Amino acid sequence: MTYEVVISGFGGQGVMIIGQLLAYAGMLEGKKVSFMPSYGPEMRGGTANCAVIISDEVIGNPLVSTPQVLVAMNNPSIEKFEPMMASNGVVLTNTSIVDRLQTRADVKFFGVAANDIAADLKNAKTANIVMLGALLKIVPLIKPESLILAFEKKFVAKPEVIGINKKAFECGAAAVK
Amino acid sequence: MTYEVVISGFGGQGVMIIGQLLAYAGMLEGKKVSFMPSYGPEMRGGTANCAVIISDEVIGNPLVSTPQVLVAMNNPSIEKFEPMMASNGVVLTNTSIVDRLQTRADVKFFGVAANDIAADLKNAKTANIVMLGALLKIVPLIKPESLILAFEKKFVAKPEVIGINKKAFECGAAAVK
Amino acid sequence: MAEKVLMKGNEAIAEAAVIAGCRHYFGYPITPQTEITEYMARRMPKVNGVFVQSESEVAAINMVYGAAGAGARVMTSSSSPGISLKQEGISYIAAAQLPAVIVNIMRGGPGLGTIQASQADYFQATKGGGHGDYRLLVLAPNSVQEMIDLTIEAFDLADKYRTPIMILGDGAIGQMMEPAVLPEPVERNVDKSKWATTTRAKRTSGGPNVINSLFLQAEDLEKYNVVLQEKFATIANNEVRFDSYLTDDADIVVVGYGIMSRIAHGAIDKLRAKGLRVGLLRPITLWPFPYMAIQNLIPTAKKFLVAEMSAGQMIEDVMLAVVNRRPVYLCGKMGGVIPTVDQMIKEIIRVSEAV
Amino acid sequence: MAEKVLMKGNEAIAEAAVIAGCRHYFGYPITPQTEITEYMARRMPKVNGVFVQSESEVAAINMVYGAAGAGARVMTSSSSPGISLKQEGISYIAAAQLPAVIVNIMRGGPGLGTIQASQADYFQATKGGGHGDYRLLVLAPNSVQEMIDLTIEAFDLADKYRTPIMILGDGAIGQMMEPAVLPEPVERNVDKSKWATTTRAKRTSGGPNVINSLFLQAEDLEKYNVVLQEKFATIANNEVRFDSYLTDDADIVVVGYGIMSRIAHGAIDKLRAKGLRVGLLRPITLWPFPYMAIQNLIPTAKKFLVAEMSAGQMIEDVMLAVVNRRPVYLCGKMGGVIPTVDQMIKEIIRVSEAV
Amino acid sequence: MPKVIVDTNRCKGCALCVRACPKKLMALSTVFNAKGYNPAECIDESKCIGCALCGRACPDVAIEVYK
Amino acid sequence: MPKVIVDTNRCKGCALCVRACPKKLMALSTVFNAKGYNPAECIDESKCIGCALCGRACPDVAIEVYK
Amino acid sequence: MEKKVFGRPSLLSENYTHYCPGCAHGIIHRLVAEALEELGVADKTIGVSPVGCSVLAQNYFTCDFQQAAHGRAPAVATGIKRVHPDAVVFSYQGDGDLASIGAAEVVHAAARSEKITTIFINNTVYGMTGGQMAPTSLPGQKTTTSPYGRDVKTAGFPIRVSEMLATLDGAKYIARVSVDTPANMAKAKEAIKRAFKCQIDGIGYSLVEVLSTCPTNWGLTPVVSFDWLQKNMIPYYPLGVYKDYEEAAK
Amino acid sequence: MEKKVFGRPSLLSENYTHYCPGCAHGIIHRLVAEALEELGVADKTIGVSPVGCSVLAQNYFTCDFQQAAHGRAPAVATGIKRVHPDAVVFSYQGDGDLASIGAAEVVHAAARSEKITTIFINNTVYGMTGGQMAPTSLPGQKTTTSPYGRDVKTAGFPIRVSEMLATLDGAKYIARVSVDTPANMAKAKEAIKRAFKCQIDGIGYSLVEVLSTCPTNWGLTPVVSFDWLQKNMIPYYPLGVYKDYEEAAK
Ligand SMILES: Cc1ncc(C[n+]2csc(CCOP(=O)(O)OP(=O)(O)O)c2C)c(N)n1
Ligand SMILES: Cc1ncc(C[n+]2csc(CCOP(=O)(O)OP(=O)(O)O)c2C)c(N)n1
Ligand code: SF4
Ligand code: SF4
Ligand code: SF4
Ligand code: SF4
Ligand code: SF4
Ligand code: SF4
Ligand SMILES: [Mg+2]
Ligand SMILES: [Mg+2]
Repeated sequence: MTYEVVISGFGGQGVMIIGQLLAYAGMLEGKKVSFMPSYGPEMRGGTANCAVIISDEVIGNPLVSTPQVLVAMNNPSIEKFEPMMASNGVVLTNTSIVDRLQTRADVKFFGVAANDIAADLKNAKTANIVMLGALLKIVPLIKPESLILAFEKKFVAKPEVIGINKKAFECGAAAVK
Repeated sequence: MTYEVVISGFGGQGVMIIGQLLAYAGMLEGKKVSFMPSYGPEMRGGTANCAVIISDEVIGNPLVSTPQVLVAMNNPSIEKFEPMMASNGVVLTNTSIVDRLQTRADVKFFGVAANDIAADLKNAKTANIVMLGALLKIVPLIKPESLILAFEKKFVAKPEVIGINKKAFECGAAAVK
Repeated sequence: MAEKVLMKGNEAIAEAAVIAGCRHYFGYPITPQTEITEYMARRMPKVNGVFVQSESEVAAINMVYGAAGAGARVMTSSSSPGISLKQEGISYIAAAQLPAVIVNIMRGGPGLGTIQASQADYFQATKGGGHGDYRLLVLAPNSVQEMIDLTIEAFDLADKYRTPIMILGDGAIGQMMEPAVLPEPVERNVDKSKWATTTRAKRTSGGPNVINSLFLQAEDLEKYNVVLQEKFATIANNEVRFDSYLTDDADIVVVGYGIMSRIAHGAIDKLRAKGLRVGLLRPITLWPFPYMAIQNLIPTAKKFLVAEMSAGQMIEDVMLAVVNRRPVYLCGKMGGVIPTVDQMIKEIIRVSEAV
Repeated sequence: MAEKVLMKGNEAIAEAAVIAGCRHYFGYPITPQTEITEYMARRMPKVNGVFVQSESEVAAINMVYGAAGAGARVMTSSSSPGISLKQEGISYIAAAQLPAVIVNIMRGGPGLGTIQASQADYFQATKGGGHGDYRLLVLAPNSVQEMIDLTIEAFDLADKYRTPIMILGDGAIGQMMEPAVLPEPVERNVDKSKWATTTRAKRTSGGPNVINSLFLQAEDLEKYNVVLQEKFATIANNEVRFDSYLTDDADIVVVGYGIMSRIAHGAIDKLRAKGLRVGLLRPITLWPFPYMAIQNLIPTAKKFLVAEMSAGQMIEDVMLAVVNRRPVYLCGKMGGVIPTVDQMIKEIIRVSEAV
Repeated sequence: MPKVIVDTNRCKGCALCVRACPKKLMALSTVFNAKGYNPAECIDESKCIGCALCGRACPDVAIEVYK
Repeated sequence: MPKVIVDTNRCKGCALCVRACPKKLMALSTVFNAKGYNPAECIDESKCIGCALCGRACPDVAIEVYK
Repeated sequence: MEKKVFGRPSLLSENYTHYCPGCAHGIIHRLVAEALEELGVADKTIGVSPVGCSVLAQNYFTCDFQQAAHGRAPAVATGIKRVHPDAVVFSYQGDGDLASIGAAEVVHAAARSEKITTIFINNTVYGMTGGQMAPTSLPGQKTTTSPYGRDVKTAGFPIRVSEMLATLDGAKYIARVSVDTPANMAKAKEAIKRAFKCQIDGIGYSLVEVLSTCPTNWGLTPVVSFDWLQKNMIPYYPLGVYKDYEEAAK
Repeated sequence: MEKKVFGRPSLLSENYTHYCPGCAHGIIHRLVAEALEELGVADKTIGVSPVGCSVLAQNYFTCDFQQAAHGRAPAVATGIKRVHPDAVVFSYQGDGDLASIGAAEVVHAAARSEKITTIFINNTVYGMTGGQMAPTSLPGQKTTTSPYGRDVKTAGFPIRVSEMLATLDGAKYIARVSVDTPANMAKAKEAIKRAFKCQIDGIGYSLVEVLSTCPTNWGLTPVVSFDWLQKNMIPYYPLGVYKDYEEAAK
């Protein structure tokens, strides 16, 4: 099984971090993983995106041209990546910001009001982690436990962050059915 | 027939000029000719030399590694080129300056006191032309007329020089039997 | 065994250099390799190393010349246009027989081009982008792990042969993160005091230690070139590296390096599942090129497909090996475009159907 | 017909450029090509032309980029180390499709090397010393006359294809004088106002005329590269030039260019006199290389001998043509040493006797 | 009454015009433009003196001022 | 009496020592050395003051001065 | 009313720029365009863009343009000017481009007194590649390649380009300006005009150094960036005219 | 008697130089050797030779040496010094090497305040390649690439390297000296010593510009060459200390 995921948003929304967490968790789970950031002049426009592949097989091209999964943190992300999606793909949008409507019938859309949930948690910065929680609920890319482990390893120096993130992660998961 | 000639001396002795005149005259006579100067750091040491080839055939390498003819305007020239001479080659030295003795038995040595003759002509700068006159008397590289023609063409803008050079040329020729 | 870490290819190269004992880095930013420079800026001060952001790629390669001549393990890195600027310096380093590691994380060209991944500097790296007769030993990693392993090896090879080594990566491997294991720091203690400029007090040779590539007499330079060529011949004999994947029974052998070899690997797995006998020959050293390994496949292979992100450069070396005994096809991508596995599958099928 | 003059190869190139209508020269002194620079310094002011001694070879090639982009016939010249420094600029010029003439009068390398004649920059010139996929059309004169003729042609080819042309000579032909005929000045009046930067007032195109090689999207650069490659394919089809001498019945075909072809010519004449059937295939364009011409000789030739003043560079192209159907030998000289006709004869005899 | 026209598609919401206006009339709106920025607007043209300092401050030259 | 020793093989006959000597004691000889130069010599050591200005002027550091 | 008192100069194209929000490159583009139009030479201008964030400047002007290799814009401009001596040729360069890799080219264009004009954007950082140290980065300034702050002991001192070039006889007009306030913007435009006039009158080389911002890589908002410029840059890089020429006799 | 009052310093090797008769390169070599010996650092010195007539300097010293690519000696010296911070590292460069092709490298070595010393030989011409114009050639000076005399309108103005580098904060000692008279030679040696001391004390970059001769390419005798230097060069290139440092506290 191979999952090809694109995560996209404005610079500053923590898009790269959740991509790396996903790849890291996949690695901890023993999967083959790759993480590929967009780089260069795209930065200027203020958008950021990354491609994450989680697979049981050797990963060839770390770029993703036909995402099965898209995490869209803003409108331009939908604009750019929806047309590229694989049939039967899954799009998860941040409905706190994204108001664009689905245009492709062969793609499943999910939404979670990540910024609102994060605001409720009194931690606006965790909107990206909320998305992650929702994502893993919808698509079993990896086991949620692996992601919790990833938190623990990644933020070993800042234990307070681990708790906040776990909470956001769970709220995200709870926000989708 | 192919003649491979090396002309060598201190910088300022007019070595390059007589090499070029020789090649030019050869060209006027319809021969294949090439002229190849030494260049680069050798300048620093104060010596200058050039290789002239006059031939009826296409000229391959314009460098001369085994000269048949050597015109040596100073001692270091003999030192450097005598060992490289072809058997039965001809060396013409400027006896006004060169006092080194012949070391190879299979090479013919000729001498002309070019500086003295030039001084007699009240034109110290023509010592090189004196050598040229002597050379063509010894080795029939080209016809003397061709060289006179070369003077005329080369110095067309300075007719006074032509006369002086012709004179020096003839004195050079007269100085060897 | 050490734990797996998730690392960017560029950072892996940088950390591997530190592990290999490199304490001198000179470089200039350029996408998509800037992470190497930035990593060294952070890391070198922590290990008492030297990081200098040079004023240009030209300055960087000449600082490398100075530091290598002074006896250090030293590295520089850049990407395509910056590597072009280093050509004079590389020729000097090869000529003066200095050990140094030069990284090129290739981007799309020619000219300013794009910052996306490419493999169009193959000729420059393997045939000599600089003047005169010299060769770079060119290592082409295809994973983050190999970036680490080959970087460490590059320093050893540089010292072994007193010659510059190039690590030729592409923007994709440079930018991607994947799991890898970092080995323990190596201790080599190569004594260079016999030839490196270490001062009169410290040198262990008789005369002055002089780093030089000037010869006034062509004959002297010719003799020196003979020595260089003998060294290159030894390297060509000893250091060929390659990897084969399912080539034994392959009708079609894909030849590809770097990121292209991975895409080919993915394609081959899918095609094998469909029953197509396809294999992969992956050169790890681009110079010396594994001519022999390819020649050995001629009896069993029916066709060769060279997969490279260029208009066709390595294909010349493959053709030199195959010498017309089998058809050789090109799957080329230019300008920074990376093919997908599916595109590669299509290419392979096209080749399999060609008559 | 115009009179014969006795001219130095370097000066012949310079005067030929003036004859071809070149009025812009940018260069930096380096032996053994400095006479070109010095000649232009004297000559350009007399023909209302522009001579700039640039601060470096890097600056020179970028001035060429500017002047070519502005619509001028423009030339620069240098020798091996200086040409290495121009590699980034050359890649830019090729990428931006600018017509320009670049002269390399090769000297012994690698590194600082010597100032004597060499042919060890063949790879750099023909395979691309700069980054990315591009090719230089490389012309290799072997006489002062050809330096004149090919220089004039170089300017026409540059304009025809909007691409940089390299004249690849060696120090021997650059320094030697021999008889040659200078043709009348040519008038070409190529209209470049459609694409060259000529100002809003003078351009004849719609939009701004922009000289550029940057593409943000890899896909755009790929499309652009396809256009470039089509142009190079056209050049490869149309512009192969070579010369044959007694190859029809030759058992041994010597392949050599520049000064080496002359030495071979001399050797062949002497060997023919002795009854040995030797011929010469002389590439005049090194890229595009005359593969076909060599292939056409395979039926009659028994052996090939590549004669080049390098450790063996052009030999790869000859081998690509011969594809193992005949043995290919090398007569190589390195570091600035030029073989004598007698040495060449010995090499040919050695090859004729080899089994 | 002067008129301040902001090309909302060109505007990147950098607020430099806000900083520049001597009358504090420029503000970022709360709507998003196509690129996701909140474009600037003149909140009270009746107080505007037409000095064009907002325009001069704008890196995107997205403002036209009429008087 | 000071002593001025010219290494005649090293000397290139440039005459800079001649220019430098405050006592005008240095001169080029008429003999040629191996490289064809006329080496310098001190023509009258008895007048020499051992100031070594000749030595300092020599680009080839071909002069030793003893006092 | 209805008289346009401010709008886009016609030398600026209609294209949207790729610059980050609030980046001063855009202000400087406008000043250059206005200066050239006011001098009446827009129709005979040719620009040269650098490698740096302004690498796409050709998209934002309607005059002809050449995109130069990193640091080589003065050489490219020299080539153009020598072909079109009547044209007004300018290079537009960042501090990495001009003061680092292109130091030799700018020094020599100035020494040769090329009749070109350079607009030099000093934002103390490499913008395009993501915020590395520039030769103009201030002592102690944190950048991605001086992560612990620029240490003058190992990374040396900032180069004051205007002061350095003013020592050259061939440099005929050299000024440093800023675009942080309306008053300074007006002065900047005057300086740019005077620099172009130096070229148009055939006097020689001219350069205007413009202190600029890089909100993205400084990690500051555009508004705060200008405060930073005022507080940190202007004291280190004093504004003023470093070299001036006499008006050519009429 | 029998006390040697003058002779060859031991840092100079016994090799004969390839320099032309009367070329001042030889004098400057001696001054450098003496300065280093007198400072007691001959044993820890590493030199870097340029491309130019002094390309063979390594043959004339007994310390270790690296031969650098044309113009890149300051970068090579940087590489060496960063490996051997305790060594005394100097580059020896001509005006073509340093002021033309190597302009960026010297400016940046100075800006970075590398603890190295540059001995800069200004002879207004490219000696090695046969007398082409240098960035330091005087207005009107005839060279093989300015055959009608350097025309400042097309070839620009000479670069005064010392003045230019003195504008850099990283340049800690900059002086221009001459070797035309015994008095000036003594001053030259003092300047060279002070420059090395600047390095030894860890203060920063130092450079001594030495006005020198090229009898061969000037077409003058060695003796007349010094007159030419005095008459033409010194007025254009005033002697003196352009930048000095305070003695490090003991
Ligand atoms: C030869 C070469 N080296 C490096 C680069 C990478 N590069 C692109 S832009 C840049 C720096 C730009 O900084 P600056 O000139 O200050 O312009 P800014 O972006 O700040 O306006 C660098 C190093 C390149 N494209 N080419
Ligand atoms: C890259 C490169 N360009 C050009 C040259 C040729 N070259 C050798 S020395 C030299 C100039 C030397 O002049 P200068 O630095 O003034 O030293 P001088 O000989 O006068 O002491 C040049 C241009 C070279 N060797 N390498
Ligand atoms: S024109 Fe002046 S007053 Fe009006 S909004 Fe703009 S800055 Fe404010
Ligand atoms: S200055 Fe321009 S871009 Fe910035 S907010 Fe105002 S109108 Fe928008
Ligand atoms: S030591 Fe002084 S006095 Fe004696 S010869 Fe030399 S310069 Fe003249
Ligand atoms: S200065 Fe030296 S080289 Fe010159 S003449 Fe005197 S001793 Fe000889
Ligand atoms: S990175 Fe900096 S200089 Fe570049 S566009 Fe953004 S703010 Fe401007
Ligand atoms: S050419 Fe000039 S600088 Fe070079 S050694 Fe001769 S005199 Fe000295
Ligand atoms: Mg900048
Ligand atoms: Mg010089």
